[in-house]
Amino acid sequence: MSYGDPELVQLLSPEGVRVDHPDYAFTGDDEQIQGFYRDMVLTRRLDTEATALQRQGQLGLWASCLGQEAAQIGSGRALNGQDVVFPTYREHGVAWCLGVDPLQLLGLFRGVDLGGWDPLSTRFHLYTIVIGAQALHATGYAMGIERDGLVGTGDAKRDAAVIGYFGDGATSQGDVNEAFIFASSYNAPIVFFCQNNQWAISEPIERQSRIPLYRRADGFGFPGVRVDGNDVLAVHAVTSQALERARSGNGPTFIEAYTYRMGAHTTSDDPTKYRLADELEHWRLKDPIARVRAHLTRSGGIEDDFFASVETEADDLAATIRSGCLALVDPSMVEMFDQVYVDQTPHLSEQQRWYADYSASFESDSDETARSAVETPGRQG
Amino acid sequence: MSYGDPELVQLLSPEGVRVDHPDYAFTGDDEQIQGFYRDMVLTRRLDTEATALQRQGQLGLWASCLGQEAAQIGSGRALNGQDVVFPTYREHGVAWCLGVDPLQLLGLFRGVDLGGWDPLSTRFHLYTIVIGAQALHATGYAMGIERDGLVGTGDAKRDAAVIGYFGDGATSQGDVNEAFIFASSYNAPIVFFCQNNQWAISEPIERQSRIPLYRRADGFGFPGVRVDGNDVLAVHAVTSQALERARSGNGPTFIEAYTYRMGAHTTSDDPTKYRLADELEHWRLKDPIARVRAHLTRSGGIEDDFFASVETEADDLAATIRSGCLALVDPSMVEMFDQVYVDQTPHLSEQQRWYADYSASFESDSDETARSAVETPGRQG
Amino acid sequence: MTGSSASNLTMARALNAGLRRALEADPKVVLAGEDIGKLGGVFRVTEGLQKDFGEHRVIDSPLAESGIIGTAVGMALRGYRPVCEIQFDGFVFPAFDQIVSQVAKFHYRSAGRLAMPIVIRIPSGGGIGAVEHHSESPETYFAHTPGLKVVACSNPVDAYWMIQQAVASDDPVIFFEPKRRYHDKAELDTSVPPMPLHSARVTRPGSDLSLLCYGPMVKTCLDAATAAADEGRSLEVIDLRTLSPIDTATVVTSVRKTGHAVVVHEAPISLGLGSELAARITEQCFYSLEAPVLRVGGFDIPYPPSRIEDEYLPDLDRVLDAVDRSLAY
Amino acid sequence: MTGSSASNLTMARALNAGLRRALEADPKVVLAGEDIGKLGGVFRVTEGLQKDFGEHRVIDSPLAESGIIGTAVGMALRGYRPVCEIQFDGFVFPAFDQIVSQVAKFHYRSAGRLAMPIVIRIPSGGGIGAVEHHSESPETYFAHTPGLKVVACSNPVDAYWMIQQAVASDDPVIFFEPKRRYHDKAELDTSVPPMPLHSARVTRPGSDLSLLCYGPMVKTCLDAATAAADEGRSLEVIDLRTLSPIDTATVVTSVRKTGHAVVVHEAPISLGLGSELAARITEQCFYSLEAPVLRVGGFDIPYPPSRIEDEYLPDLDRVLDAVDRSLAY
Ligand SMILES: Cc1ncc(C[n+]2csc(CCOP(=O)(O)OP(=O)(O)O)c2C)c(N)n1
Ligand SMILES: Cc1ncc(C[n+]2csc(CCOP(=O)(O)OP(=O)(O)O)c2C)c(N)n1
Ligand SMILES: [Mg+2]
Ligand SMILES: [Mg+2]
Repeated sequence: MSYGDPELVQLLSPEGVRVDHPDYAFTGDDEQIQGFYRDMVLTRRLDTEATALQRQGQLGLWASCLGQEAAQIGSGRALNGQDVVFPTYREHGVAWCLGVDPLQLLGLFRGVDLGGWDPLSTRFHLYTIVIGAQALHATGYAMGIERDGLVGTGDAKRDAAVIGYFGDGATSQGDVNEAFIFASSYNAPIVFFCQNNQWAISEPIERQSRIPLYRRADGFGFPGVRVDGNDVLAVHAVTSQALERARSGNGPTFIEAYTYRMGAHTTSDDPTKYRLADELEHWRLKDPIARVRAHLTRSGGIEDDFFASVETEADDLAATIRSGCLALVDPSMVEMFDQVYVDQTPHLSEQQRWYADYSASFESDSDETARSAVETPGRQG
Repeated sequence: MSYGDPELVQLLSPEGVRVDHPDYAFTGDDEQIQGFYRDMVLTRRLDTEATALQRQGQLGLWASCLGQEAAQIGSGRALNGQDVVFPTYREHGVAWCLGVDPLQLLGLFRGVDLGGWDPLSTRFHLYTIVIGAQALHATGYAMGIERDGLVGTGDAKRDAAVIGYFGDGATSQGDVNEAFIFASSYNAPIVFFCQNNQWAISEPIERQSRIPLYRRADGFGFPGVRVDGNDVLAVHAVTSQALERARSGNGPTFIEAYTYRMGAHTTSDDPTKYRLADELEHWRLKDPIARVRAHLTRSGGIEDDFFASVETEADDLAATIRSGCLALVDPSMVEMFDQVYVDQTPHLSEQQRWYADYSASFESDSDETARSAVETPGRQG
Repeated sequence: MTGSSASNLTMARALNAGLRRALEADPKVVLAGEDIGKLGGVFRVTEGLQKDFGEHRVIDSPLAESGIIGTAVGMALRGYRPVCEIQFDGFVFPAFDQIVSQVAKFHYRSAGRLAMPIVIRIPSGGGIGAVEHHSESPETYFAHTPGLKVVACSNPVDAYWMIQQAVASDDPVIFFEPKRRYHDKAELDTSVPPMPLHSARVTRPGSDLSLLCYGPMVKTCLDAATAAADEGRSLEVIDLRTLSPIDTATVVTSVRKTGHAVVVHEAPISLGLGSELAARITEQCFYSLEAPVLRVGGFDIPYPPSRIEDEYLPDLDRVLDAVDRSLAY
Repeated sequence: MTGSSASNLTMARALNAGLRRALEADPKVVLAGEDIGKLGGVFRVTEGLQKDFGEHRVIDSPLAESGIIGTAVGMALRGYRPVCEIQFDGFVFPAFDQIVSQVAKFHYRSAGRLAMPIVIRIPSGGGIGAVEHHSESPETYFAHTPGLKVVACSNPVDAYWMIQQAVASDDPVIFFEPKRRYHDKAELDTSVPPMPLHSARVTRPGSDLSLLCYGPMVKTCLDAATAAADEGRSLEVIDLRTLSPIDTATVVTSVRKTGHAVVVHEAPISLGLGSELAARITEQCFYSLEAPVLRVGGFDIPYPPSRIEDEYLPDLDRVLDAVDRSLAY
């Protein structure tokens, strides 16, 4: 699917030129576009910094969103104050839009917790690693909104929608297809936002679908649209319209954001095994940040130091992330027992007590130190 | 969706009048139509008889195919000598076409086995009760055919395809949708044959899809077609074409046979709880057998005693089924232990020995009869 | 259903009444499942509830178990308390991923921020002459999964209360209903307060041996105890009621007293609940045990064709055989 | 890889070599899974196999585990012998229905007519600092399911042979690979014939106590036995290797000799393999046991964040603590 494809909604060309589309328009002003630019730059810096921290052994893993910033910021900034997000593990840019502390994203990948932010106050739900599972959660949540009577009231401060993110690979999972069915059957206020970054680890999109993904929605009876996922204006316009459709009671929309995973799948992956450098080069020309910068530069009207100030902000963010990551506190094993149930069970209390006593015995009694310390030094730390 | 719908392929009207269709034609002769008639009448008799046997307590359950005879015979008779069938639990007419002994179908519902026929020699695989599971088996089998090089050879004696049956309700299962994805991704030689009988137990088709089901296939990149499922000629024509497409290497087709479940879901069900008698009346006018009979009568050229001879055959079949059912032999519990693994485990052999000894103790020792015989008379028999 | 009115109810009706109470008590309670609306469920447990509480609260679902549980997770996150029906035991497996990786873990993953007040009702077990996949006893799969609670009712009175307690639980509860006991009747006096959900009950006191059971096997074990009494043996029958957490204290007290224990369930013996009970009992009653804990269960083979299910399932004779063996040690 | 050539291999390479042999030996063997082709699997166990055997035999699948297993069932029915890779333990659950209701039951349902020669490879267990769902030990779910066979390798030599034996098995085999041992090395001498697949091995003989373990815990237990030897205690370490069927005879012989048993696994304790072993050992060694069978396992909580996984997982100290407790009885 090449650019210039009539099937692809685009409002800002790779060269930074605004183009028209019969059905979609970006109605914001340049200030908003500057905001998108800032969001994307900061997201990218967060991502770069996290990747570096993983290399330094400070994170167990990192899933980079490099190249997908426009898809994430364009959609994240289309959400209103009642909308709710169900992400995969890669939506760092969307998390950013919802005000999730980047350090909390790092916490998960460092292994100090399984998701440290508050999904209720941020309206950004936990990262979901089991591919596709969150599509059903998002749908159920949207069914709840509808049951709450918060769809189609006409009051913009009340109507709400859900956006559920997933990748191209995820579209093959039963759960995602069942989510389409439930959403369609109950006409749930939901936007399915698929970032087609062309790859599911090493598997190309062709393994999952032999037709453009956005057409999957046809089969389930709701609209599908393909948007240039590297065009923040188009993504914003398309997502805004889909969310509005959902909020006003017209049901689900499927958005395929056509983009590219510029990095490895995660820091554990080695994409040179399965894809060609050419492809990367090709997509580098479509960089989502460069095109906005080109547009802003060309259109003028921005403060002189705008780009520089965003750079400074990014440097500060990077510094905060670096120091903050190292300061993240390991959880307490003893306390984990308290988080399994709302109502603790006697059985777990007993295991907890046993473990507390057992581990205390190593600390209190200097004679009886861990025997493993002798055998496998360093593993206890 | 009413009849006369341009989306619906029909070649024989409910009144028994042959009609043309731009894309499909029935190319057989009246002899073949007489064969279909006979198949449908015998299938219906088998079905009626089984239902009666269930009422008499001879079967634990029966899933009637009443009203779906054309969908089953039309498709079953389109199969060639290499094609293979993966059914649900309701394809008694297809089983008939593949030469499965009706008594073996009854065996399953009586509870003497879990499928007594040989799926290899009949090319009719076991009934599958877990909704949708067999769609993946069918797809995998088709992938195997393709790996065997038996697709697109041009040799009609070698090329093969698979037909996988399921209901309208099943289209909501993840497995069925995953089957679409695998079949499409590997271009497997398969026909997905969905009998949309309007109901999944008490749930109307609208709960599963808000658009005509055949359009589901669009989203997965292969053709979908809706055929009048009560028109045996149209079903035969559409299925033949889809099978030929599969065999010649052009991949999957989805067929929605638009029909109606004239009976209860199973003998355990009470459809008066959830559907109106009107609906049944409406569909009775579209009876698949009546319309073929009308056509044959009108077109003439059949032997005088044709209808009578089919009736006689049906009576004979019914008698065979009645006596055969009562003669079905209960399985041996001791032998069940041998059928769990190809290579028996010591653990199971031991359980088997224990059970053999234990149960023998009741038979051999007249003093020590089962204590339960006193407590719960009759349950041991 | 208020005050001290007593009535004679089948288990199916008792569950229906309990669900009705739960729907009345909290507008956030919703039911979801296949055929639970107009039809009232294939066992009629939800009969009349959609009519009275509407389609928004008693939801007929598309035919997809993972979808039922996965959307229930989402509804729970929105503040609802979904009660999902799985039509038959054998059909819970398509939803297994959502149950073990999502329902069971959400509270923990969110460091305690989010709750998952979901009930998953599963008619289970055999004995009704059904076809394949309709007679399974999958409790081990859930009881082995941290984060879930698992209970099984054995009689109408418990059914009435336990379903309400399960709905009120802020933790997810897998709720097993012994389908072959749906039509058993009992007198329900709602003025008698229920036991806590996660407690076992000494249903019949005895001194010679502890018979541990739950769900459909409670009746079987009570019958066995009656028969044994004729032979001069005093069996203590414990209805476990809660399979996760297990009420180990009640079990241990009994076995310390009797010195003999037999566990009875329909599920396959290997890694059935009996294995965990045997392990725990042996750990905690080592010096009291006069015989190893014996297990009576389904054999380690898939459920057989229904004509011989009575041979597969533990019955009074198999229970008494194990009792004999234990006491002969 | 023929004759008596010996080489020093990691477990990942040994599995790769074993799979290669299996592909060479039988043209009906096919591999299927996510990323197993060009990438060679996320652990590189299938590296180079697609290049050498082609896309028709080493199949990169769409991202759908139920689809992978469900289509493997169909291919098996067509005469193939599929070897499926599940990328990580936590991702086997979407395929659970196909595994327990189809793979496990086909032979039985068909009254023995059809075979299901499928291997399902699952890299499992923790200890590699991974994120959620990447460190599970789901063996109970499978070992409780009649119709499946379940094995776990613990070292490269076993891995090499066991995978070939599993592929040659006409019964379905769930094949657990301890992912944190993928890089452990050992000398493989292919002239030394392997043990049968379904036998346990006395890896280290001893007289005071039987340590029962499998997969990743074998190394831990061997280390514990070494440490215990310094304290004058002789522990017999048994690598179970086969979890279903369990090689009860080897276990019972050992415990009758030592009178003490400790079972060690990463999976949660409740209804872990330890419960079944404890139950069986107590049944069969009642008069030899000097202490109850003790269990060391993961706690009954979901797997914790990786920074504290070492506290969750059984280690040498936890094993020795249980050994102390057992011997103190
Ligand atoms: C059920 C399940 N199976 C397998 C995996 C392993 N896995 C993690 S990410 C991934 C690829 C996902 O691809 P896609 O949906 O395109 O998302 P992307 O990573 O490209 O953003 C796989 C196979 C998983 N996390 N969950
Ligand atoms: C996984 C699963 N869930 C639920 C059931 C119970 N059940 C049996 S048939 C049926 C309805 C099937 O409807 P449909 O697919 O339309 O086929 P039909 O019975 O109408 O031929 C249901 C829900 C089942 N067998 N399997
Ligand atoms: Mg992707
Ligand atoms: Mg139907």
